Amino acid sequence: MQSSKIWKTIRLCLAAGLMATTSVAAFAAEPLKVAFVYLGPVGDGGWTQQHDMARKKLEAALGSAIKTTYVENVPETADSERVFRQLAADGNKLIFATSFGYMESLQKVAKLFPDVKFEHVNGFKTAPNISVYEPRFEEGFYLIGVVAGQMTKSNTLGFIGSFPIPSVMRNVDSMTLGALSVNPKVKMKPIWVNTWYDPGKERQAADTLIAQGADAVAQNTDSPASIQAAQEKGTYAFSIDADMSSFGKKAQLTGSTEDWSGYYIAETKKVLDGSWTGNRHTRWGIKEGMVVMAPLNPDIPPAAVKIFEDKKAAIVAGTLNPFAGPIKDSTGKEMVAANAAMSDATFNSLNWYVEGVEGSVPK
Amino acid sequence: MDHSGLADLKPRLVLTGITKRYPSVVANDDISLSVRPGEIHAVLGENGAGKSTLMKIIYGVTKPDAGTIMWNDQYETIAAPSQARRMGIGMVFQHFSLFETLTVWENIALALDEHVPTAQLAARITEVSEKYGLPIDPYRLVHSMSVGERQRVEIVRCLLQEPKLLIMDEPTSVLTPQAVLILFKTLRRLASEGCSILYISHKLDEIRSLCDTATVLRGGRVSGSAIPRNETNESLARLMIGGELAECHLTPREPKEVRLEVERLSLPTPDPFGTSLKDISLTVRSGEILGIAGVSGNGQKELMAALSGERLSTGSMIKLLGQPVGALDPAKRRTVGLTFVPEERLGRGAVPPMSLAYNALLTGARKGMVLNGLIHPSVMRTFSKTVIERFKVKCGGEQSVASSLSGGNLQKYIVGRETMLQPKMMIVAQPTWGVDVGAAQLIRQALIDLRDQGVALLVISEELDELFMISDRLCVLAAGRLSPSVKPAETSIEQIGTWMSGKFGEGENDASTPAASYLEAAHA
Amino acid sequence: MLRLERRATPSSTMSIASPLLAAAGMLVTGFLLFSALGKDPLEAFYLFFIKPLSSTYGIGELLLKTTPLLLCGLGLALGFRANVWNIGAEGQLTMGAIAGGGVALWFGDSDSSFAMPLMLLAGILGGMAWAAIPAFLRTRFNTNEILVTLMLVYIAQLMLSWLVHGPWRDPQGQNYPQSQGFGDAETMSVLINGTRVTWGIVYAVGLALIAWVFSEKTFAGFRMQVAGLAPAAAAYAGFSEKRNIWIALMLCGATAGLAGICEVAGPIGRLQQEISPGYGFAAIIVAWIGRLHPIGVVFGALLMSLLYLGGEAAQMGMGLPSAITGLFQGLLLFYLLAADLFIYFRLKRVGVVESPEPKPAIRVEGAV
Amino acid sequence: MNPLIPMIASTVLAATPLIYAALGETVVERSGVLNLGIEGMMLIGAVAGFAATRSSGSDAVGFLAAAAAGVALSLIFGFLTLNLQTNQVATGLALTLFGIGLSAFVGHNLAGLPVARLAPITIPGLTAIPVIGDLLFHYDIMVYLSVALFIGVQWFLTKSRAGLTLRAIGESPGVAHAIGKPVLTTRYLAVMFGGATAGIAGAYLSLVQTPMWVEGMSAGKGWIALALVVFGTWKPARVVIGAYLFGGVTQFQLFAQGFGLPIPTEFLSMLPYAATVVVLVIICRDPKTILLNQPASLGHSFHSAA
Repeated sequence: MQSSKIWKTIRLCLAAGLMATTSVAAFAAEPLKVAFVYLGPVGDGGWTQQHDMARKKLEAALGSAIKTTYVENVPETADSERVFRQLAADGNKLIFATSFGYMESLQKVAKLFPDVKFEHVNGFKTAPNISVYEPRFEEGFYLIGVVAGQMTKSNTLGFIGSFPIPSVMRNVDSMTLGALSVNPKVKMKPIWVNTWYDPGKERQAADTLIAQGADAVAQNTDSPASIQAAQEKGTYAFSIDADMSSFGKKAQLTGSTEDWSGYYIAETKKVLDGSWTGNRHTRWGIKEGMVVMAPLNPDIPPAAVKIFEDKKAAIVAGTLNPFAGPIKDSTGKEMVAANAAMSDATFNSLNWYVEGVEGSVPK
Repeated sequence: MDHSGLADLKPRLVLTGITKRYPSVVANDDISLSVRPGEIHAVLGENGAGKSTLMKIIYGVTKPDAGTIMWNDQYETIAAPSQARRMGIGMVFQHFSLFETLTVWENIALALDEHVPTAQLAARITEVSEKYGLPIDPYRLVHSMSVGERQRVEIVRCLLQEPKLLIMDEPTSVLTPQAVLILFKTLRRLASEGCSILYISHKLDEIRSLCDTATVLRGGRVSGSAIPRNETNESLARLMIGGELAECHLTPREPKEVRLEVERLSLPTPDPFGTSLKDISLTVRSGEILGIAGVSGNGQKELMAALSGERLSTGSMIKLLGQPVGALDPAKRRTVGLTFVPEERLGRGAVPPMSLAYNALLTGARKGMVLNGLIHPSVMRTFSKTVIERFKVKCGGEQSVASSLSGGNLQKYIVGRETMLQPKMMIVAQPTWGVDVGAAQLIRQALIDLRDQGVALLVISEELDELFMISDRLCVLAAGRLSPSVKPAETSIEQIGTWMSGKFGEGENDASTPAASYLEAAHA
Repeated sequence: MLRLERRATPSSTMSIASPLLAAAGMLVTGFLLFSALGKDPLEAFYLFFIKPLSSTYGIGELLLKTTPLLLCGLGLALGFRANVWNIGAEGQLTMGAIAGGGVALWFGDSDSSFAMPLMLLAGILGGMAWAAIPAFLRTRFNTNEILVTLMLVYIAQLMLSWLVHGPWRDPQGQNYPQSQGFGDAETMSVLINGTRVTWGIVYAVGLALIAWVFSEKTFAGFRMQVAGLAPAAAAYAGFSEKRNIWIALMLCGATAGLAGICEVAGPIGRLQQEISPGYGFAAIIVAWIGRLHPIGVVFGALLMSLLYLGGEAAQMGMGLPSAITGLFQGLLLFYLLAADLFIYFRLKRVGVVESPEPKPAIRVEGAV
Repeated sequence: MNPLIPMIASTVLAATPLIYAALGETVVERSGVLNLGIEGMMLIGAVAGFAATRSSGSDAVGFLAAAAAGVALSLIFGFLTLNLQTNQVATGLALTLFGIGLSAFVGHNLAGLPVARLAPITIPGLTAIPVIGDLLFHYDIMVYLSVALFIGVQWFLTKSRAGLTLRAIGESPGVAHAIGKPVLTTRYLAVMFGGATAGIAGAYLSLVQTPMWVEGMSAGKGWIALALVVFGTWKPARVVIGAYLFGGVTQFQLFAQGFGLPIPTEFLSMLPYAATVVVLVIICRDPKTILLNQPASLGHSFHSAA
């Protein structure tokens, strides 16, 4: 066909042009180009901001050896594939994809650019040039539960969930388990807002939970709205992703935040010295410094702080696993036997509430 | 009444060299006139002569491109109606300037430049309206009032401001002949109190009966001035149209079979401001013209919609060529043999931004302009060209857009289009509204020609003269009810007037006074 | 002083020139904006308008993004011509994706050759079904379609969210909110090797041609246009208003639904929470830039698509905020609306009329 | 604490921005102009109010800036539709799309920053009354001002002379022009008023409800406000009632979840939108309701020949 001929010609010309530019690039001592793809804006005060802070730390740590780029507001639609591709074509050799929903596009682009290394957060599909990394959020939420369980007066905790997916379900459950470990009377009320980031909705959900008696509310959504709500109502809240105490000094008891810089620096160094490999699944927690507890509120009594610190030390030492049995689900059925740990399969597809959580999981 | 003293008084209003141009037309070209206190001054001219534009300039609605206005010996720039009102100029518009969803007092309050408390205003409205024999209830909603009552509101609104000059723009088109007499009485009383009146009309009888002086406009220019009482209709008409007033004549014919039969049609209106049709019966036969008289707003639109199919009815209340058509939409009724010309030309009878050729397609699709769902442009254009030629439509060819045509030419095109669709039955609403005399004449003749070819015609019109001229039979639509029909020769303006106020069914009136002498008698 | 004067006949020169005028206005504004931000405007323009087109892949991406914009834009343009203000193409797109995606999931990994035609059909029907709701409510209950179509966007998106979180969640997907990936037979084949552009663009361009024939050459298209330009004339001619509303909404439902299934069966390859970055809304601008004319819409869709890609390129290349794309699109529409004025009006110089009298009697004011 | 009280309190909070936006649009539509750009003006108001309050520390400055920003945007709409007589529906849509883009652009560096929430005012003696104090006297000043706005708009439309003129213009601009009413000026003022209230409504989101600036944070509330005007058949009192009902529906879905109703959350989230559709159907079902209440010239351009 005529049109295919034209395409061929165009492709040939372009290929020639590309060859010319890449061959020049190959001989120059170029810094390693590292790209970051963000779901939200860099100033979201939470998830994306933490990644971008780590990116800046990475630049500071490795200096002229690398050059970083970021693209913000990349939707999880067909558009993400083009962004990855464009970044790869632009000569980025290491690309961090910081949202779960990029998984499929990464799979496709990674095949086309075998010499580019991809790092994907929270995903479960790897490849020879894709590795996956994930924080042990459940450790942070378990400790949040420990604080919440001791500080609640109404014995009612709240949780604002984004979507009832396993990685979020783990947080509701581990927080509940943490709270129960110090206060067997607590009940947990979750509300699902079907969004990762909608301060208006999160705020309304927080107000609702507080109105229903929850005086310590944690969240798995990204905005500080619930901390603002708690600050005004005189109840407690916990930050996520970043330290949000500027939104509510009295209200924020602690929080589960991430520091990605350690991982980013380590992985980038591996690429630089050639030791980077794909097909890895890295889970880092408090011990490795990827999960960092936000500063404790000075209003927490010393006795409670002591229990918190002990549990934290046990987690770091590996003697405390939030999901150690026995665990019953909210209907009372035993899901993890005593003295056993939760299986990987259950852990990876967790979709039930532990005992102590009210209501049923939205289907 | 004796107005001989008028000549001694200083003019109240003097216009000199007023000119107003619009993109396609010069509406007023170097017009001058003067009006004295207490004078009833006619501004006479056919449709499109520039009367309304001139009045709007005096009232401050429109700004002239050139010319001066002198009021009580002072040059004035009338920038806005509020200024005109402050100067003492009041205006009653042809198409009322009333807000239907508001009450009478609200409407009047809007036109007042100072704030008057509601109760006080209502009292003044009642007082003034009774003084001049125009009773109205200040708390009524305007949309619940008849057209005649609405005109009273307009007049009372002006009178409340004690005007020195009252402009009346075609005031009688909305009145029954009897109501016209009452209006004239009111106007004469006002004039006797020293108020000047500018009376705009194209009705020669009225002007001869009411006015002291007349300025005649033609094509935007002053074509002459006269003392109407000293003139005849013919002499005034020569000034107005520059020729003889042509008459149409019906040759007597025996109507043949029934084409349209309406039996006891009752139809409530969905429009909260509309008129419901009540128990309407009529028949129209091949080769006859049935005229339906009546003041607009008495159910004309609703009757038109019911007959055309724009509003559907149930049962067999409407039969076209013997076939019940109540449930058929306009397109289907057309295939039975009906065509119709609506009163609203731009926007209903024609699509304003479309070319004349496409406007032929609007109703002429079945004349070979559409084949297998595809438009056949050449057929459409040929059809359109033929209409333009046969009906002498002045335009830039079939590709010119409908909105670029003058009212008269567009009406010729629409009537021509509907005629060329070879109807068995044709309904025409207000065939010559706002149409110049030449076009009106052509259109009336076209309707008569159709009748002579055996088509049945139903003509709804406000113009009594026109209906008397072209109807085989005549009836009146009043408040949604239809009077019995009579032959024009066997009735009188009085009887039709009585009917127009809704009084029919009681004793037949056999007095037959010709239209002109009716007003003459009133004047005497 | 200048004043507006209505033209006797609309200017056909201006109706072609006005989109160009609008684009020029947008460029000038962009130039000022980039300069104000301290960025080199020429580099920004290069990144915005040239770079995305400088590779086969880039052109493929342009066409890929043009597909849903063009499909939705076509449907909207036909509706807007007929005075039917459907602004919920996004919802119809989502429903098309749900219906077509549902069929794909039903086929699973089957390599049946019926799969793709049935998916496309289901997508079209899904969009039509969603558009039928406002059509029914408007014709039966007189309910404003602007608000209803918009509300249905939110409902459709929540419906999709529920499906991928619940019933249609991939059993092997560790409970993540997405469906199974579609099989090979359930994925549209790529049109140009090395790109992602699918047969969807061919359907879209083909539909644009059909839409052009429909709106310009058929009596049905004429009827819809009359209804848009002069509703009373349509009633007078006996063109049913209800039929017109139904046709307008069904056409848009069909094209938007097709856009939805082309998106999920094309570059996405599965159902997931988010499938469109607002194509249905951007298509409103597309329809307008295209002068509500099917062929114009093709160019409108290409331009809008380029603005998206350009915005991305400018972000990657110069660190310009991504919001600039939305800003440009809004500006373009404003400029276009303003430029359209000159189709119907012309500017005329008006001088002050000299009065023969020593005291100026009438002063003519400028444009009111 | 009675669980109803916080529910009512959050209903009031959810309804307040809708009241501002919808009352403004009521005035705009009563003048015969249909401005579909509320969503865009709200977003601009939200970002302007947020930025101004952050830099000045004063909520009053924030709300004034939001009103000014809303007016500025409405002037673009006014110029296009009133002077250039563009299609009002299309221009309104353009305004919304433009507002979304512009606010995101302007607010790019403001996302995620904190601002002190506008505090509820305490009225000595009244706020402390149990139940009634919590129910009626525990809101921020903007809630009370929204009530004042309602009274003002109600008085303006039904009692004032200027309001009569505005209604008359909405009914028939041609007639109003003929008797010398300033059609263009009145409509401009109405459009600007609508812009100001939409701006304030937006600032209420970013300074009170959330309080934070987030791209696209109005999330369809501008469209809901438009629906409320129809729901209220262009009458301020009914518009306000509609806003509270709607606020109640949005709160109900969260409370229902908190009580553990076994309905998928997506379906509860659909409630407000589905309710809007149902309400519109009920109101519009009888065409006479619309014909009698809708300003006759709504959405039509007016061009005086002079």
